[in-house]
Amino acid sequence: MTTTPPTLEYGPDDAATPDDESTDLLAVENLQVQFGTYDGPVRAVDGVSFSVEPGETVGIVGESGCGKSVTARSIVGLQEPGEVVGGTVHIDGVNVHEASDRTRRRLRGDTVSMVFQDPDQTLNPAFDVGEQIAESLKVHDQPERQRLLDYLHAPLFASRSDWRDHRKRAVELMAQVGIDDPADRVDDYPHEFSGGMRQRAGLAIALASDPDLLIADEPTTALDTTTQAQLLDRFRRLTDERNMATLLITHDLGVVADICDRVVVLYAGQVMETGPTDRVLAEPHHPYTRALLECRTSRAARKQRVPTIEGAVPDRLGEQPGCPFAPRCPAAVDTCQEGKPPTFERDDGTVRCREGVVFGESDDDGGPVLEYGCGETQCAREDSSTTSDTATATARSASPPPRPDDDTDPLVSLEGVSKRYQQAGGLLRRLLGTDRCLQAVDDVTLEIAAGETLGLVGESGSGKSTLADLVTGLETPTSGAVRFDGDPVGAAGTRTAATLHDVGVVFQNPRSSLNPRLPVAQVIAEPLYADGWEDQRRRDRVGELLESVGLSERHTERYPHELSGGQLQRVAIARAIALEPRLVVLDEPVSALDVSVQARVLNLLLELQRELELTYLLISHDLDVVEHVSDRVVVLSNGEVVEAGQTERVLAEPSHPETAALVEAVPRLEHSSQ
Amino acid sequence: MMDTAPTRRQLLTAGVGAGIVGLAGCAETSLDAEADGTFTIVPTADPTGTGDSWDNWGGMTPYWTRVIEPLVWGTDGMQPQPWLATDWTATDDTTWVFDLREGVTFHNGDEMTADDVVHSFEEDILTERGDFVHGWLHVEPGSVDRIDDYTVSFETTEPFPGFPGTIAHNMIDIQPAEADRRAGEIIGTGPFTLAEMEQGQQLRVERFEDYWGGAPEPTELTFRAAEDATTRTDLLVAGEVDLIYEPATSRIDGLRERGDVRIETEQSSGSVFVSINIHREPTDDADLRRALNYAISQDEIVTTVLEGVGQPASGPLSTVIDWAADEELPAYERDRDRARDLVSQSSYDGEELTCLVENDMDDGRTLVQILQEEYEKIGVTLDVEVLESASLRDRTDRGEFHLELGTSQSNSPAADYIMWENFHTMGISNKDLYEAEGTGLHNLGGEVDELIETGFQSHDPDEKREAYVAAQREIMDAGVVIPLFYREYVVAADAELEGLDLHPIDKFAQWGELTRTT
Amino acid sequence: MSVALESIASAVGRRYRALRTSRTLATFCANPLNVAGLSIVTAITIAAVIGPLVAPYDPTTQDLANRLQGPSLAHPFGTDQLGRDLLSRLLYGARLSLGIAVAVTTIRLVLGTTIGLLAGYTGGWVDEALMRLVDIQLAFPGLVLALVIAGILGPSLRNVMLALAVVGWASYARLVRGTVLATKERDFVRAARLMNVSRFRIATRHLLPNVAGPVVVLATLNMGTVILGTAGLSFIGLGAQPPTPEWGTMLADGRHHLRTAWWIANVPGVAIMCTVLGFTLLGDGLRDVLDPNHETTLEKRT
Amino acid sequence: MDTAPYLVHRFGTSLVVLAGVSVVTYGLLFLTPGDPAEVILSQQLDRQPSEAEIEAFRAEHGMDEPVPLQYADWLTDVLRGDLGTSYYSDASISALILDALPLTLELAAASVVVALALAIPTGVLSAVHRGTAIDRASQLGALVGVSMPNFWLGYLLILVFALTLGVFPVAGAGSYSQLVLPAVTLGTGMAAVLTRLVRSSMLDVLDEGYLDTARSKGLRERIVVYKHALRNALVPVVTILGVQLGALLNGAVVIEIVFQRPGLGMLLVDAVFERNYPVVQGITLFTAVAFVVTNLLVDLSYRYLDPRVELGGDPT
Repeated sequence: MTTTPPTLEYGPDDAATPDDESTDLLAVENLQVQFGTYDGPVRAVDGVSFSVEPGETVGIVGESGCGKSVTARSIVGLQEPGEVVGGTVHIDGVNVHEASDRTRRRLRGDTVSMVFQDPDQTLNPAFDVGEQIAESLKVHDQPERQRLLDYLHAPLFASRSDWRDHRKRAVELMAQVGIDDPADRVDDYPHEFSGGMRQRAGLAIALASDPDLLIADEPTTALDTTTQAQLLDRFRRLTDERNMATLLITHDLGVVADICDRVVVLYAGQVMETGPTDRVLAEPHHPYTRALLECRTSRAARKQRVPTIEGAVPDRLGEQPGCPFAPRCPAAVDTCQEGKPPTFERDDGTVRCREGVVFGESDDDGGPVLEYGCGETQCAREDSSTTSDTATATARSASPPPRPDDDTDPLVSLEGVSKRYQQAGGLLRRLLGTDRCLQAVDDVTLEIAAGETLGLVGESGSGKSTLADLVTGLETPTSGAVRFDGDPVGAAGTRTAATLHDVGVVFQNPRSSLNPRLPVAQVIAEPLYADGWEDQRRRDRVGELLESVGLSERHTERYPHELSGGQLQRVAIARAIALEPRLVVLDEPVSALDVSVQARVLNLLLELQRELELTYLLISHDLDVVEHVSDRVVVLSNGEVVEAGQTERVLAEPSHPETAALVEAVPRLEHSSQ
Repeated sequence: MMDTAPTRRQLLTAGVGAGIVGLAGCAETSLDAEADGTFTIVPTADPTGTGDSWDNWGGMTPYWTRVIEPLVWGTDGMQPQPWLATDWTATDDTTWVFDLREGVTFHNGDEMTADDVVHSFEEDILTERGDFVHGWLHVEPGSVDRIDDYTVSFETTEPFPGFPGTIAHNMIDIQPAEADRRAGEIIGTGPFTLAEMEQGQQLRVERFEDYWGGAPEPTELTFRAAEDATTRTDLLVAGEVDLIYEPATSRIDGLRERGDVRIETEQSSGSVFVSINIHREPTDDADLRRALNYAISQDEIVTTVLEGVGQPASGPLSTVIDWAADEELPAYERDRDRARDLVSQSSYDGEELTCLVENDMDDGRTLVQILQEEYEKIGVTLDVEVLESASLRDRTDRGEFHLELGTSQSNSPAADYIMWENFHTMGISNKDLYEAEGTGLHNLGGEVDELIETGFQSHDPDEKREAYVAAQREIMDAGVVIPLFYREYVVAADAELEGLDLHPIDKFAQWGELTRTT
Repeated sequence: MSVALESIASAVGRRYRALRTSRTLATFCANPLNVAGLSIVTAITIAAVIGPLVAPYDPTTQDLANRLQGPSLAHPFGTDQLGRDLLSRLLYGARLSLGIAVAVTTIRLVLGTTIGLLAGYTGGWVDEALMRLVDIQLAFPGLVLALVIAGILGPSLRNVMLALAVVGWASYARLVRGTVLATKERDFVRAARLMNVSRFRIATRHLLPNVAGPVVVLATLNMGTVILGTAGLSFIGLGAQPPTPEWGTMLADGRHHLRTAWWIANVPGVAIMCTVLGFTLLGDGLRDVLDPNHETTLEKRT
Repeated sequence: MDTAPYLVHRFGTSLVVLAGVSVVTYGLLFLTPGDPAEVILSQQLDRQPSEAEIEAFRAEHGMDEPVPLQYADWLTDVLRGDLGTSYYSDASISALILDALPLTLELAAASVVVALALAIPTGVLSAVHRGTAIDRASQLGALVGVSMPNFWLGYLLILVFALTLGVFPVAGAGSYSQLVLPAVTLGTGMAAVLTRLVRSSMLDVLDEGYLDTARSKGLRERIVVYKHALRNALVPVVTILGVQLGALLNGAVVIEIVFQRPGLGMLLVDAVFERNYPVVQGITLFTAVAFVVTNLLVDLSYRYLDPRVELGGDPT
């Protein structure tokens, strides 16, 4: 870290802190943050303590809504919309929340920097990238002299020369974070950058102040896997070079495994377990940590149920006794329900659970899984929404799925299908012929056999979704033919009711795929109505469907905005199978969902396939998901099929570099644990 | 008879925006004195022109500004008065000889001679202003001749005793050949010379040292545009101007109470009355028309909404016109019972009568609503239509109305044409419909036509008066009009102002004596 | 169109149920201004409905003896230049002014929504054509065009309403089209297409309800502007014919008495101001809860 | 995408719109109750014209031709910049408009200045203090401004500032002091709209992530708000100014009458009342064209105001 500024500069309000903390660059002590809501304050962060030493990389993991981000933001003093109600955060010995704005600015200016999650949000669209990095540099150089007019570049008031060489240094930084020919890109505006580039620029801004501590809040979540890999790599290097401490917030254990020295597992605003990454991932002490690890499809056998954590992260409304995880915990006993669970210091970290779990069975590996078997049914009682899948699951998990025998003719076949898009534009431009085309799908030929699951993978923009739209008939191919049972079909508008019934669709984002103005029952009934079913019959069918996707009657009159993401996706699935289609197109069905919820929805899909002998076309960027559920895989790149074949084969020994890259990019626990 | 005639719009309401007048308002701020000799005056109409070509001197209205002058002026008694012409005689029925004043210099320094007069009439007045002038002056182009440098003769198309009084009009001005009225190059003989104009805003004139009547007192006059009475009043109260015509009725009391404002009232040549379409059901019934007359109390109107400004009228013509009848006319005191009886006798059975009023007639909306209320009380329903002049005229031209509330005002001493145009079958109001459908609007025809012709053509004042009075009596007996009041107009000015010389024709005001005390 | 209206209505109805069940009501009431708006509008509406019943005097009966009387027990708001009771005129005027606003807004709304829906849903040439039409209407400054139209047709309330209606529909068309285009691309509509749902049903059941929110908001805000527009035209002299107690006309007539009898102008003035204010506040409030752009408030699951 | 095709398209559509505008403007004439020829003629002759005269007039003005042809003639004149001449004076309408224009522009410009000066600080303030008393107060203030019929506001201002305090002139045009009251009257109305806009777009922006980025750099809140937030919040504001031109013209009509400013508005109102159709058409056309053109310019300036804007987007 850079020279510690004399305490004087921090002003009187920042009492110099005891020596024992001085080794820690960041020390979070019993931090408590609350959100005000209609039903009173929600304890988003509920007594979190951990520390980061100079140079080390610490990961914070947990499902969304666990208070990861809030914790991170509170550290740099960005509390909106929450409010710190207790505990302390010391950075470099300075108490952040008692410090004056001036001091806090100074801290941000040269001690701690932050990288944010959403690449569309990190950069100000109104200023070119160079400017935004230069600003950061300028603040770092003169934290005290910030004159508005100067920063507005008001003529006469702005010190042009300053800005000029700040800009020069910005170019260097951009080079360091891996932006190609930065000299040209420095004048670009954020919208001219790709997501990955923006995150890089964000990183550059963060590094500009040459911080001792870098806080990264899900920096790669929004990027597709290959870009993610590159960026993470860049992270690792830069932090090593500068011996910079890093606090990495993520929900992806893979990422943690990749780059973190230590990990802090957060649940419902509380620290469940801390420890060295390798140990925690290898032999987690805390049931929650285990559960998290178990949920990962990559761990489960293909086509088999994935163990799940039932229920959802609770809202921490008001005082609730006991361990927050208890309701979902397989290892829970009555005592978990009352009193705060103790936190045990182990040689390499801490665990917050009842003694038995921490020092008991945890060592034998078979234990946990078995626990889940029964744990499951326990939880099932609490959440009716899962009765069906758990029940059926245990019943069916044995029987392997029907493998398509190759001589049966395919359900769907695409023959040299291409799709070109006209760029948006008015008539006149069309007349002038000045419009330009975008080759979305290029001469694709493939078949989907009845009963199989075809996985469609590829980076974003590779044409996955367009291909799906072509199959469903939302788009018509510019050339080539789409055949259903051998007969060519056109756009949805031109298809027969029968053909339309044969295809069901589940979209990526359940919120946008369900009409917010219709209650659940009507949403599901819509296709039935369109098919002319009369009232009573509709109602019965809706009942069945709700049941089979594991939603209870009480949901029928709810409006979409009153349901959780997982429940919504179930509704969407129910609608998709309402008319007993043969093919269901699943467009990123789980990518909008949380890990644990993801697992549950995948389980549901697998069961439905068995029960209804459905054929799936699964589009996903998540190889783990694809690997888990699909029989065959097709890899798309720039609208072309670059590789196709049996899932195991393709993912195990990819023949095409594109595929290899995809596979390579996926962060896996195994890397580190091996 | 006249073949073409001036129109109601041009003549009857030539005083643009001339409305009913009221008395004083109230005010807080004091008037601040200006440099001596310069005054700011706000007339009722935009001094830089109404946009109409016929009374627009290249952006200056001929009225008020005293830049240009006619041959004849008018006395306060509405008699022709020597001006640029010193004397005139009718050498025969249709020939008039005018002796010009000697030593009159134009603003360009040249002296005025007969040539200029001939030029003005032949090249401008009779040719440039539109055909209606011929009918109005009863003079055709080519009938104005120079006899010698200071004598000019006019040949009228028919015997026209009213000629001198008729040409005593601001618009019948004398300018030399060099002048170009339309281009705004105005070379008059008046006491003031045109200095500058800002269209729609103001117009500045300066003292003309060589004025034949002797240089005026004021060195400079500014005429500002403010056609809204309230705005005019505010301008005076705020001390931005020295003199305004016709402050808002509602403000007059307030102005009266102020020490720093003086109020002058002058009976005007105008009057306000409702003229009835006597050729349309059911107002073709004299009983109904009389009933309508009996329903109104002129006194009440004057004392209430007019704040006492104006005289209750019993006839259609302002009494400043010497042959206008008043006492001689039947008095319709308000008598609702009688009115009701008359209504029930009449052919009226509850249908709506349409009453038109022009939208920019000051207090027009108020007056018409009073009528409405009064007629309600005698069981006659009035449907009021406030229209802009165009639609209004469109309706009257077609005779599609029963009542019309309007003002009549003469801008020249000879007011004969008011009788003619309104009540003679060949008058502009009636001619078209008469020729088209044998009807008209307000023309009783027969005897009345004859009386009007006699009055119009007689040289003998007594004979003339007798005929006109008789005609007016007939008109009132038949209830062709409902007279409301003889107009008075108010001028409010900075109390320091002296030497106001107002005239029954408000546009004849002279500013020559205008000074400030102290 | 009736179907469309119906489904707007039903949509609003459903929203209302949603209001009760969700936190929307709370959201609405959270802002005192919204509540204020609602109360003002309610008050005005009540006045419009029962006004004539409770009005102490006939709005047109004159009493020249008592003209220009200041506020008193007999005449809470004083009397005008013809001695008419201002309170009574105000109460009768409420019905009139509100009526005008409602009528004009309805015409605009129906016209605009139909066109917008048509354009947005059919797309292609139809869309282009209709949108040009919209552009053309929007190319004229509203009041200016209204003034010209009303002026040419001649002064009367009917013509004023006509003129105002003619110049106001385009904004609805644009709004609706925009929302439709946005909604059309949302997955639930694409899903509906795949479910073989008829175009008409998609338009009325899936698009309209989602359009309804913003439209209702715009309409509410529009009420105010229409009232102001009427006042403006009345001032210019195209408004109601006497003795109609229309607020704009009353205000315009009263201006000459501003110095001597302030109440004649200011009473209707304040009335107009409050009404417009009320509708605007209400509109803002509704926007908070009805406009999908603010859907967040709906989806908030604390 | 590249700008050229967009420009072509944008200009194309603008032309279509202008064509439509001209049709509408010409069509206004046919709204007149009765036969236009007769109406016009009776205006010029100032009396009921005879059938013969009407026929003659029709022939003279090609009114006996089918309407499309008449329109074509009119349009060709207009395109030659000849809007015709007034019925009552022989002044050319273009001249009339050009005389009146400066006063109206002056008023419009001044009003915009007033509006922005009021709107931006208030809007930012109430956005930053969202939900607080300050916010509510400024919102309410803004609304009151827009809820008052502006002629009433005008007269009240005259009453207070011209008559009671005597600080500004009552009416008239020319001097700057005479511009103040009208500009304030017109400006407050517009300010209300803008304040609300600034506030809401400011609120949107304040939630944006990049402000946190800015803060985490260690920037002062002032700079975060007035540089990073405001810059983005102003985009919709500036672009709305084009649309507001319409509102300004609307207001001008009334305000010019109140304050005796012989601008376009007054000219129009007089013309309407005088049934001076060529003038009415001229002004209507002029304002519409001006409006279209301004909005075109505003559209084109998007790119510079907001780099994100892809000019390719469907312009409607």
